[in-house]
Amino acid sequence: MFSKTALTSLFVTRQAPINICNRGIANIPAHEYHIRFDQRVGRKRPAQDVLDRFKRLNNGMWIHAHPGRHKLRYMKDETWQKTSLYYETCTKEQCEILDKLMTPYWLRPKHYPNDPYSQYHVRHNINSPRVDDRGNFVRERKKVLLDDSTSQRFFNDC
Amino acid sequence: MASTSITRFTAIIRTTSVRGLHDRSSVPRVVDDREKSTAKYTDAGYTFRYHQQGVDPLPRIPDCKVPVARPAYKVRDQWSDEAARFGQNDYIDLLGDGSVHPAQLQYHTPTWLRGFPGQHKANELIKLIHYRNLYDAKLKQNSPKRWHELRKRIKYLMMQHNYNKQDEIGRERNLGLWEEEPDYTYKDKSRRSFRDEIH
Amino acid sequence: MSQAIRSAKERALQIVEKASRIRIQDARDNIGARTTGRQLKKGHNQMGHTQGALERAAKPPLGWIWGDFFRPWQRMYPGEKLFNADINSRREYIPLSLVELARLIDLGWINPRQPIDVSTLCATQKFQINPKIRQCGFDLTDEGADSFPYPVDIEVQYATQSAIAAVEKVGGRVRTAYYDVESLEAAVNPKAWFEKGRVVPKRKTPPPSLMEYYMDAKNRGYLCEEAEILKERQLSADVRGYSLPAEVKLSDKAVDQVFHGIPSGSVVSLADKKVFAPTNDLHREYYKNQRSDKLYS
Amino acid sequence: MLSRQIRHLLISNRALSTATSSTSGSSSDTQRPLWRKPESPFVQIPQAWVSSLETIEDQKQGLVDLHPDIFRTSPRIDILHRNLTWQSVYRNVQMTKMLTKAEMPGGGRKPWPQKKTGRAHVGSIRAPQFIRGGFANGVRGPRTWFYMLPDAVRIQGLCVALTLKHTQDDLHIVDNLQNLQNGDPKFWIDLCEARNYGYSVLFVDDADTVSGGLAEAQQALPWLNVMPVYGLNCFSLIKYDTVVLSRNALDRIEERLLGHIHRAGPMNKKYRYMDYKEKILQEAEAEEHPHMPPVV
Repeated sequence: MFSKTALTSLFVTRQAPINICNRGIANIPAHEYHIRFDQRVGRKRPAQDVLDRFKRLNNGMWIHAHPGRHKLRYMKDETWQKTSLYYETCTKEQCEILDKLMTPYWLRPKHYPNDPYSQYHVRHNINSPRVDDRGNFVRERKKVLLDDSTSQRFFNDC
Repeated sequence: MASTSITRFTAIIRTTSVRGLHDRSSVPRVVDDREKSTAKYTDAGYTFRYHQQGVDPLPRIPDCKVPVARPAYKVRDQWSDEAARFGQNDYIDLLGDGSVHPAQLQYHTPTWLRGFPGQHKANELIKLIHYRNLYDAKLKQNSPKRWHELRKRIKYLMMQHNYNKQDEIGRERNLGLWEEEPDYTYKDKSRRSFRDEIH
Repeated sequence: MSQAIRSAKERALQIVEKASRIRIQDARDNIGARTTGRQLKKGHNQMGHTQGALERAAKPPLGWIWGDFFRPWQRMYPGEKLFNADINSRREYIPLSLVELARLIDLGWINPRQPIDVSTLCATQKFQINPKIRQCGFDLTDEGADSFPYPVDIEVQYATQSAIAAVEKVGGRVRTAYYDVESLEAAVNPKAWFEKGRVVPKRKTPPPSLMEYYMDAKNRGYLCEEAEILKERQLSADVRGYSLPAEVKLSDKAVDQVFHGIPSGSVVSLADKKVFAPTNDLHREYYKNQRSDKLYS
Repeated sequence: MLSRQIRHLLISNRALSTATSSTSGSSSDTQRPLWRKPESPFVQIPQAWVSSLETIEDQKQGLVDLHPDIFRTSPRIDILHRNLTWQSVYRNVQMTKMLTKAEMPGGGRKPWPQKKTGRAHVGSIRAPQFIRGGFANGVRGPRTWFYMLPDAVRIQGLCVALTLKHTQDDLHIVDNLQNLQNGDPKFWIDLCEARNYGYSVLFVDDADTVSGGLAEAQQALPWLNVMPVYGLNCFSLIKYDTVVLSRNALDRIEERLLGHIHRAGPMNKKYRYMDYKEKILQEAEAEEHPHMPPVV
């Protein structure tokens, strides 16, 4: 169901499992599940519980943590101890539906210096179209005044 | 020559007959106008009258002298002042000095709707919210009945779009009505209730 | 029709030339420009199995793909604070690679003989910066660092070490400088700012979290002393193995200055092409004092 | 990467060569410097005669070069169609508002008991199935169809319309439109007849106002009209059989359109209501009642 991607550099900063309270979600108000139109401005709101759990990479892929990674760790084997701390990528269908739950702000690629995710914002060897139906790049940043071959030479990000 | 014309004729016959048989199962194809190709004339305005003699009476009660209601005959003058100048200043933001935009020149629209994007989903809701945001104080003060009705309508439409119509899931159209903002605060799921404030 | 080589445009125009006068009713869309999709199966437009399911059965929650309706898939994963929790305090920068900078100079959008800063880059209309959503300026990245030819004097908000080295290798000068929200807004669109008649703001000193960055000579921060920066330049030249040419210094902005040549606190009149400096002592005093950007940490 | 200086050299060379090739037997008007003329050798430079409106007969005064990016573009009828559609639609307003059940007066009482009457189960006399009931899914309130076409499409639409007019010999250039001597309608009818202008003529001038003979003729003849340059649009360009530009108007149109074609910013700049909201509402303040909100 999931394709596992090893985001190895990321789990270094993770908190120790003991510090995390393992309580489930308690009493989130019902409107957070249902309301998509904001009363005040009349626009769609991003789904908050998606933003709590998922992250969108600049190449349009969403990642999430491994569910149950803090449960009964002592019982589980060595490989699981390691891989459960990796982040996992969502499937294509899931990525599409998560994109639909977001506002344009969250779909825009964002650039942060010293971003720990910077290696994962690009993906190579993908055959799907580079542009969406409006001609905007899906996976790569739009370069200023650069033709395609030059941009390939210097950036290598698609 | 003759043979080619004959084949062409048969080809025409065959296409028409096939189309008549099952029209909807064809592969989606590029057509000039889909409605035109699928819509059939179901009513050519002809009533079958096999056993009636003479001419059909006009659609009115016998011996009734009241003329048939129909819109008044109007002659449209193509060169009247408005018609001759139709479309003037539509390109004023490009051809003028850039200080005026055609959205500002929509003097025939209500003031609060001038330049407001008109074609999108949930248009009525967004329009009413815009109206409410502009005139909330005046409405409350001077026409509480209308304020009440507006509130009711907005509430109804909100329910409609949030629960009954599920078409708002999808790419939001950038209508230029809202500033881009994250609109997100992380909620700590380890809290006992969402009401607990953690400082 | 002549046999000379003609473009498709000319051939089309030849047809138009022979045609009768084109009227409003002759204008039509290309055939096939607008085609609507066709419903292939009856069930395709139904959110449930049947119309009844759509009308009265429970509708799935937002974003449901699998899982039950009370715990759909997207709510089965644990929350992760590292993902988006700091979105309201993160600083976003617009990436400006050295290739793009070289390309902008090549094509004449930027004059390399003038100092380059935020307003110069934004005047090319190739970048959009919205200070209100915490976009804090430009990040000079090192793509194309191997072949950057221009000795430019550039001021950015963030720069990688290799990009700094690449510019300094050809005799350029890099400074990283902080712009607070208000002054960045003025720098991004000076025309709108001046037309509103707003006072040219004073650049505030960076917030505590960024102070370290801009005080570091390694980053060529604008708050360091020149001697330290000179030392660092030499150091990076030695480490990376290039000889250091003479530095171009086209102009120097004050630490609190937004625009080159316009002192903060003044008002600019575009109609008269004049800059009005404040005469009131209170104003002058206000714009003389250094203030810190307390809005963000 | 072509440096700017080299490109300038190329442009000047090309301009010189074309000028030398086309100087044969025309007045000095021909050598009009065209800004950013395309460098392709296959581009034809369109030309037009300049005449005067003082006499009935068409007396040519010289030739003038037109910019090929504007007067010799590919005749994209579909883009023209988009422009015409936009022009006819975007200003539409529908003021009808069908009241819903909630907005009709009364109807709060249950008209008859739920059961045992043999009648339908109804809760309100304003329910939509009643005559004189409210409307479900009716036309709601002032509705607009406002949208803006992207700038690129509108600019190209103008260029296409001008190109069509020029290729079909319906675009004429005159030296002057202001303060013409003769304002007699008969004179203008004869003039249009003699010059084969067709059924309707649109004069375009640079200035905001027109005075003299043309103003009088415009008053008298409904099919003869004058427009300033900023009023020019696709619909009028196509609606009128003939378009007559003055030299100043020609210069101004080329200046504006080329300025937009070569502008720095994005061509598909989004129209945002936010940007104009303040200005529009400020302008509308005078029309508003001080206390009452407008009727919806």
